[in-house]
Amino acid sequence: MEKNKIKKIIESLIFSSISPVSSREIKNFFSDEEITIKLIENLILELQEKYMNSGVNLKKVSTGYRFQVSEDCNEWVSNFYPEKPQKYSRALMETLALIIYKQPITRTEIEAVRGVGVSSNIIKTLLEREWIKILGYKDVPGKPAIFGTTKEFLNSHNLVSLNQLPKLDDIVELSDQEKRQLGIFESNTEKTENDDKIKNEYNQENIH
Amino acid sequence: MEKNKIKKIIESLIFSSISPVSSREIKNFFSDEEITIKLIENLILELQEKYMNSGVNLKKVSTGYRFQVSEDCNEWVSNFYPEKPQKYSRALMETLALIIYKQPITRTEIEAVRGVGVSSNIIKTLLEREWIKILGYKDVPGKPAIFGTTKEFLNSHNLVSLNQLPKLDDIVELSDQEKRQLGIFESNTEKTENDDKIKNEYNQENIH
Amino acid sequence: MDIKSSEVKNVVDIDVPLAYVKGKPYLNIPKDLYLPPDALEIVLESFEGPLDLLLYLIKSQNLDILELPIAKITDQYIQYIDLMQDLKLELAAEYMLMAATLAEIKSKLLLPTIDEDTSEEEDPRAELIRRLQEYERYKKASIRLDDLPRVDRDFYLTRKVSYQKIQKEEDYERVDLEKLVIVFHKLMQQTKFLTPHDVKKEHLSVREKMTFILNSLKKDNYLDFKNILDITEGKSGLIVSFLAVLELIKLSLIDCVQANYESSIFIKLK
Repeated sequence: MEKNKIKKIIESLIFSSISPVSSREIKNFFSDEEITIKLIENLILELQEKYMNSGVNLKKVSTGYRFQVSEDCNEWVSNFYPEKPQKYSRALMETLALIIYKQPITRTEIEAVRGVGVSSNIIKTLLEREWIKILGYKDVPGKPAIFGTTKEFLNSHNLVSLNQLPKLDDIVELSDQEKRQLGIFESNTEKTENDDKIKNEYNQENIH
Repeated sequence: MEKNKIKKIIESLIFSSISPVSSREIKNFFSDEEITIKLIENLILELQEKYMNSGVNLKKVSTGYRFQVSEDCNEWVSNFYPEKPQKYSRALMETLALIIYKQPITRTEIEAVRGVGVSSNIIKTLLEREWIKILGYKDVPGKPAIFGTTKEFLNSHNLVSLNQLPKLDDIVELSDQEKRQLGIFESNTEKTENDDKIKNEYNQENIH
Repeated sequence: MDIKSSEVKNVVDIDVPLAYVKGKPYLNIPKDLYLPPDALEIVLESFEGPLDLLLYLIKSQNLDILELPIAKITDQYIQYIDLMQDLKLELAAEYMLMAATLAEIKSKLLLPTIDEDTSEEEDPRAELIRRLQEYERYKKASIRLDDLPRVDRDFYLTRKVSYQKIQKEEDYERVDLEKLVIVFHKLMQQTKFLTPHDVKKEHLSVREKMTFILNSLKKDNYLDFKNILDITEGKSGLIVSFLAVLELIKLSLIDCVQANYESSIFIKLK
């Protein structure tokens, strides 16, 4: 087969493969004796040169060759795909709420209130966001980490102090529809009244 | 920005996207006033030339531009992957043909032409493949779904518009005498014209 | 389907009736059935409904749809239906309906025309011919459609070329603070944490101060208690700080040490 044709085929194989393609795989694919590993690797070198100044480059990784977006285009491509604003899970919200209001708090204590285990992913996410941090380790068996909120959490939510967190009172002013959206309202008016009473108590006593 | 840089970025954007990228999307991405659709399309033309003799080509399909394996390498790529592509049943293809040429169409209407029931699996497969979609529900008892084809169907077949599809055969022309014998003198020809009219309207309005 | 075409062939070979139609054994496939003998079931199974079968019968005899020799076709059609039933192929009700339609047309055509002027009356075959033609159009279209180049069968796309996702701080969406308050409130309700006794102690500002203190403390570092207090916070601020220290001691998170009565109180992480 003509060298240029082999090169084109190698190019198309690497582009159409989900995982990196090794020169060995390519060699095995061509049952032609004349197509040696050496020839294949030379052709790949030529391809690498061809793509030197392109938007994508041909790179060697541990399991073979693959195309990657070139370094100078990476940021553009990255910006082209806006990360979908993450929807926070109820579990994450609850965990965060407990860390805010009951800090310093350990995982076991969070679990005690929530009645279910807290997944490591949630803690990891909150730590990575730098919304919480490990304040220290409790001096009990197992030395559990103690969590608290960070300045970063306040900053990223435009707060100076935790006291600026909205009060339940303010939220009670919301329309029924808004409440339903927030999931405060269970269509049951009795429950709502009761909720409001507790909410008020809570506001007076807890958030100053 | 330098033209060559813009070209590289466009190249990397199209390569890194799962779905085709349109020039409009690229234009919107660059907030730079000077980067016009015209400029982008010229650069894409240059890219198409660049890849003319490569293992992959830059192609335009209904929703934008994408890279695909060049025609002379398709067979090689096909052999490189052990799994064979899915074969579709005649029933599925007939259902699809009816949806394409008679859209918007309901299941009952499909069944009327085929003279046999359409299995739910066929509709499900076509919906999952995203070749068809539910355009709405007909305002008759049972509110049956109305089906039509998608842009994904066009993309999966290297088409830009439904107009590129082979035309339906005309109903065989009969001699006037035969027509009179069969009593189908007017009704058929009229219907065919009407069909074509609706088809053309549909193409113009929906697929561009 | 329980009978494979090869088995059907064997059955034919050993002269056992291939099928019984109306009680009459068929040793061989009837000569006027146009179908390859070694693929009986495959052929029978592959019809996409009564129109497809009719179309097959017409085409296999090089007949024109428009001629539709109804008597002949009807007989063949019924033979097929009988065979399909005998082979226990799942037979859609539509096949039976078509048999009835064919029989009806046949009988209509057999009736003598009474009046010459009724030539304008529609040929009873017209509707069926129209349906056959219509079906044939789409059947042909579906074959051409299947021949169109199709992704992952006839042509292939490049895979998504990977890139490094650049994480930006602004990418993080804030939590809805109001929702956070509600979530906490609900949790408290659930766990009956909200008893007056507990609540009074759980001043948020104390909690915040506790975190502040823990943050200020470095491992193995002593901190002067006075430095924790912030005069600008006023009296309540001082009380909050004091309560925070007491709470931390209670939780055995910190130790308090004092060299003597006069000297400063130092706190350190436990």
